[in-house]
Amino acid sequence: MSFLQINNVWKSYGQAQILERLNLSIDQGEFISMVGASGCGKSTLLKMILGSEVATKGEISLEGKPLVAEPDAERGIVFQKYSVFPHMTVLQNVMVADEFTKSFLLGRCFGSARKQVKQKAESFIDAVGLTPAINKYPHQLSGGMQQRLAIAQALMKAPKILLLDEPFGALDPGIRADMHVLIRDIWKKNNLTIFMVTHDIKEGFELGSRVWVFDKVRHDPQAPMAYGAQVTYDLKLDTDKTPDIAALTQKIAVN
Amino acid sequence: MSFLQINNVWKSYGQAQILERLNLSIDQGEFISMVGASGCGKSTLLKMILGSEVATKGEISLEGKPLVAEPDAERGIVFQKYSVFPHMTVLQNVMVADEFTKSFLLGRCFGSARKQVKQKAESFIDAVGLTPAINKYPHQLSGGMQQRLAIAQALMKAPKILLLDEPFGALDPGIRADMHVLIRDIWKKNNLTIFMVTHDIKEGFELGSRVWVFDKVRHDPQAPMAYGAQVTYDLKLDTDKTPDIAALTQKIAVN
Amino acid sequence: KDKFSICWSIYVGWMPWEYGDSSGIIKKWADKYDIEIDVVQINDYVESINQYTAGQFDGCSMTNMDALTIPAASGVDSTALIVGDFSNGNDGVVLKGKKSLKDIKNQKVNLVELSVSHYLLARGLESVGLSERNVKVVNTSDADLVAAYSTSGVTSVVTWNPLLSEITSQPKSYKVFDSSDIPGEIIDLMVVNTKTLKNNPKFGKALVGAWYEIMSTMSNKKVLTHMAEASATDLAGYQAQLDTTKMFYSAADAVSFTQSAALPKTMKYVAKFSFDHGILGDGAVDENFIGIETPEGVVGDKSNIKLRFNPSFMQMAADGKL
Amino acid sequence: MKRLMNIEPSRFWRTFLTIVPFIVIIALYWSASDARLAENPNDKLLPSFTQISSAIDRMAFTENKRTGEYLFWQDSAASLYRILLGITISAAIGLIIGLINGLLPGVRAGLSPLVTIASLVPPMAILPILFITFGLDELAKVMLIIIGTAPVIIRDMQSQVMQIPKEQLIKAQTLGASTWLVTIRVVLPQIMPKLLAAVRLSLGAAWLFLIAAEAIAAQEGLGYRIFLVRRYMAMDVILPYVAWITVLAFAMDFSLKKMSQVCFPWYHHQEASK
Amino acid sequence: MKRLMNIEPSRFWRTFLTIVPFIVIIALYWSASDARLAENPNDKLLPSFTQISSAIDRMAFTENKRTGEYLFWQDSAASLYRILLGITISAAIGLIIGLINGLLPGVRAGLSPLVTIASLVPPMAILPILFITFGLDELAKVMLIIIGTAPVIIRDMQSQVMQIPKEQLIKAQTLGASTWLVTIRVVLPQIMPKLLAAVRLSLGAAWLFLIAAEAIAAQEGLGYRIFLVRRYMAMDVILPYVAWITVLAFAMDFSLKKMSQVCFPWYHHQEASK
Ligand SMILES: Nc1ncnc2c1ncn2[C@@H]1O[C@H](COP(=O)(O)OP(=O)(O)OP(=O)(O)O)[C@@H](O)[C@H]1O
Ligand SMILES: Nc1ncnc2c1ncn2[C@@H]1O[C@H](COP(=O)(O)OP(=O)(O)OP(=O)(O)O)[C@@H](O)[C@H]1O
Ligand SMILES: [Mg+2]
Ligand SMILES: [Mg+2]
Repeated sequence: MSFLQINNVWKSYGQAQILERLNLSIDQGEFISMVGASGCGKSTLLKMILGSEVATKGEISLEGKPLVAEPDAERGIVFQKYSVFPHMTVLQNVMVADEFTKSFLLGRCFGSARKQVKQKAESFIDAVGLTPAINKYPHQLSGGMQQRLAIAQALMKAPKILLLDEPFGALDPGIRADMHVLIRDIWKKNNLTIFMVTHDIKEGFELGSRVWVFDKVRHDPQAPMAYGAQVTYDLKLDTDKTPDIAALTQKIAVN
Repeated sequence: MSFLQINNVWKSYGQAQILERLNLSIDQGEFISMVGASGCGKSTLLKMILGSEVATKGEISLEGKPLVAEPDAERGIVFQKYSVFPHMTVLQNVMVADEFTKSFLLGRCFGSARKQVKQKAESFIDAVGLTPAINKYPHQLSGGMQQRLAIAQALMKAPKILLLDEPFGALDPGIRADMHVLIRDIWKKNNLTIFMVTHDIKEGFELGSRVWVFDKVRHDPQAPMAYGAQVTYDLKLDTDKTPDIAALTQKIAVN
Repeated sequence: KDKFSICWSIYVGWMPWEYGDSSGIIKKWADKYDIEIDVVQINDYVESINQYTAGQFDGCSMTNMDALTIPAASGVDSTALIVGDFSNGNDGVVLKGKKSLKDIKNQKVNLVELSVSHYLLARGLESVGLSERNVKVVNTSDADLVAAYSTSGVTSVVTWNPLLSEITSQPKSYKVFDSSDIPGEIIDLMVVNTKTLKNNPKFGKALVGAWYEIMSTMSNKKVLTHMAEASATDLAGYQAQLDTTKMFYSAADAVSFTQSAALPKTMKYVAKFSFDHGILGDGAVDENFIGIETPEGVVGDKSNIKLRFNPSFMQMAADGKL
Repeated sequence: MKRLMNIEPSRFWRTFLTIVPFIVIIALYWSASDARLAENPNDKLLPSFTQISSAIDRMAFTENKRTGEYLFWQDSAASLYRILLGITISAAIGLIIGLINGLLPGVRAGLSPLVTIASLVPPMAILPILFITFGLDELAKVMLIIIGTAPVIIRDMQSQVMQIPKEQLIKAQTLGASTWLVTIRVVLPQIMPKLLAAVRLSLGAAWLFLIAAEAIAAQEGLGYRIFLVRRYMAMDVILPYVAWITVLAFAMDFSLKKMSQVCFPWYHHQEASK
Repeated sequence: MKRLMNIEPSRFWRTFLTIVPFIVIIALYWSASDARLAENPNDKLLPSFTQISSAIDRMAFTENKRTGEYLFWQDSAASLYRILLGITISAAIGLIIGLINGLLPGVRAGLSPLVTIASLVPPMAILPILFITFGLDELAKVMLIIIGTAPVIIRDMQSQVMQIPKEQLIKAQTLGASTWLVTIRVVLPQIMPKLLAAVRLSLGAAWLFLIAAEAIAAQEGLGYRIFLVRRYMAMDVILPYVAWITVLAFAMDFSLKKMSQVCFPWYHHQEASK
């Protein structure tokens, strides 16, 4: 039995068929990069794994059980934007992750419980390198630092799965490289299963242990929305052996 | 006599000294990349050349005459964002550049005048590769296409100087490369003098024929705003001989 | 000057102006004297007097008390050209569940403050040996008095018709004092600017002439129905209001009322009430500050006459000289 | 069970939930009205639906005997004319002064504080002054609407103009535009959808001032009629008039919204894709 | 010469330009008042500044002969109490219903259309109903303010809640938050500065309804006094009262602004750095 199982999943919005016939199984600890043209449904699949969207047909199961149909603490997420709380400092942003589950009524801890949460939060903030900015508000942070913060938040809940939707899409190239180091590190240390959508094919190959390429295999020129995308390439990358990215890129672009 | 002459220019905002003792002379046809830490005053210098800011001390002269102290058609500009008009299509955005000077009262041309302007606009739209999107509104364009549009607009006025303030800062890496090709091409073809601010040192060296590095040479820890930045490195690049960027970056970063 | 304008507001005694305007009687009389008279209805009574006082109109319908406290107190020399009627039960004090005026003691009384209702209340209290200190006056806009009365917090009101009959028709409502107890004290007038009248007697003649022609039609059911509808009620309702109004259908009656000795006495009361409530203005040192001229003599300061009861035009009508 | 915030009712349930409150309100009214009328058949406070519909018939579909007019339509026409005129003039003033204030720092220095203070003066309190200054004609009613709504629109327009990125204004100048051309070709078209939005926002205030003005000085109009019959507490007339005003207010709001979408598609697409 | 839009007046000129319009208005008033008073010394329409100041003295600093109170302060206290109470309750209602409506699709389906329609009903027109329901006392005045302002605040809050990026709400859920915790820890704090902004926007309407309510039935209050003395055209009292209301409106607006800046620094810095 695999860790996450996607069984004949279809997804449409109204008339528009977005995804069709997805059959994929994922093992624990994989790092899956998802690439493909804009609007082909990568984020949609991510949302279905997250639970904020429901498949029109088919089923996704986690460790043999059907997925909970709404977001929960088992699955962490980092969006391209807006995934931190603007009214909280870095420390509060991270602490709140534990406070949500520790205090049902107020969502705040006090006294020794607070101390404990704070310590834990500080260690995760340190892990993403935000200690110097611990008392700053998100708007005082650069884009990269905000994404680090979003990752630290997600790690607090020790999720089984981490979902990343173009997490580095809005960052400067220099900063992206740093973030790659960070996320790779976190993946290895926490034995996470990661799904990452990216527009940068190179990034996808660099980070992922497996790459999914999304594309439509059937086209109806009269009804462009009649068919959905599928995973046309499912490449398991041997991390020792760097693949010929340029050639692959070429190949994908032709599709 | 040089094309553009910056004579002992100082700039401060209130108590804060931003730039000091700038003495630079620029020849026609140079492509100057401006790099430096955030907030060191690169955009401020650009604005002084543009005419939307005035030097606190010193003078800038163009072809021997003092600069007109407000923006005019001699100096084109492309900002990182917001430099196209959201309520006009691509074609209208470019046509308006000529309509502004041809019709003082309405800012619109009709009949044969309009035809003429339209033809000219179409040729510039073609030059930046936007012909397929000619009737789209800016919000329907990607970031890169919007920047192409801003460049086409500026070119309509055949400016002597083109100012670029982080023109590619918000673009995806793949698109950046295309834009580099475009701007280099336009620079060569139009014999423009270009000033470009960038955060990406590599980009600066790749595109520029000359690189200015901004930094403060004097620091007063008690009064961090007492001193302004200067151009600490002024490198004329021989385009045939690629400089050792890595080494230079290192050198700049140390400062 | 041969263009004049007068304003009026909806009230049983002033509806004839509406009829005169829409039936063309006023135009007929204006044409006779070769002038133009514009008749304007104003929804809000106080606003109409303010407009007159500010000089926007040459004449306006109002009560004797308001003529004293608004135009006269503002230094606008005004003449009561036509004495149309006096209230004879048209204003009243109503108590909820109590049948005697004495029971009003310690109650909240809802009324339009500083209006004739307020005056009526003061006269009523006086008649049973109480004073305003024994009640609590709550200013309430006339348009909302009926609605206000149907709430439990409101136990006594003072108001005029048609509101009064609306209110007394509700169960357990008792009219304990009304203007028929002080006959001739609440007088409805057509007031015109003295200076304008002096310079243009034609204006006065045309208005008075028209008024008494309208009065002569008031026995006609059609005319009354017209007036009833213009005041948003029906013939029966309007008739009921007329019953509590002492209309001076004939000019001679109006003249003799104006010439009676009761008028200066009434105006003395009114001036005293107004002064006590501070509505004669800053300049007033006592209730005699403003002079009121009546055929029976001057009330108050003879050197500061601002309100004049002048029956000479009505006399002309009585004599058929118009 | 899903979290409450994640439960999206189906279309059927949504429609059902939308209708229920209205049905409840009507039912409540009905029973209250019945109860009062049973106690006192002449009660005017909560008329029955029969009484209301006969009042509607009387006002809207029967010629008035005295004037030969259909009062309801006459009132509607008078009020609509006033509010449309008032709000149009307000919008024009707001646009012009807002544009000038937002764009020209020199003028802004002089006018902006004045407008701010003017917008704080409660028009209701100066009603007496207004009537005396502007008389009692149509002008006064329209002026009250203008005075009540224009300062707010001016301030809104001014701040909207100042929110246009400076980059665009500079860009236009580098393309050779004069202040005038920047105004009419860059700023004006971008501000128009905001003007419509501002007008929509001030419609509520406009109705308020219209009703207040008609209550004091008018011979026809929806507000006039309500105040006239209010003296007799003719709720059978007031209730349909209030409902009608609500419908008109909704229709005006809706048509402004549609108009904006039709005239400025670029703006709405842009907002939607944000 | 520079383009008009590029001419920034210096600080001196800015101050000068700000003051000029006010001086002009005062001078115009002065001369008009003088002219009228020369003609008729008892004229009350445009009182002289001496008359106004003596009226202020009489109302604010002299014990009233009849009641032994200082009328001006009594009026101010009564009105301030009503408006503060009304707007506070409005804000509370707006916040709670807006939050629920914005966050829970199920409730929104039921309540949102009702609120939309309620916000379109002109409160002035249904005054009789209000009186009968709430009586004529303080409650009715406060209720009029609430009915006039709450629907707008509710709608604003609802749309503000719906504008919070869905990403944040989903993120909070992935961190284990329940609907309740999302509400109080994620949505509520972010919506508070918007609530203050909405309250500032509805202050104008609140003053309007307050004055209208006081004009209809009251024993004290700023609006009461204005409408009472209007009966004898005492403009010398009305004018300072209007000025005072303007000052109070400004002070309330200003303190809400400051309060927002002090309580929600993150919000204002974020807005400023946009
Ligand atoms: N809630 C929705 N309702 C209707 N259509 C939707 C919805 N969400 C997404 N879509 C449509 O589904 C398609 C796939 O969207 P999705 O966001 O998954 O694409 P994507 O692959 O992530 O694209 P991008 O790379 O641009 O993020 C798009 O055409 C989009 O317009
Ligand atoms: N109008 C202004 N008033 C006051 N200070 C200003 C103004 N414009 C810029 N500054 C300050 O001047 C300094 C230089 O700003 P400038 O925008 O030139 O920096 P920059 O080098 O372009 O930075 P970046 O790389 O972040 O764009 C900054 O500290 C900024 O805060
Ligand atoms: Mg996506
Ligand atoms: Mg910059």
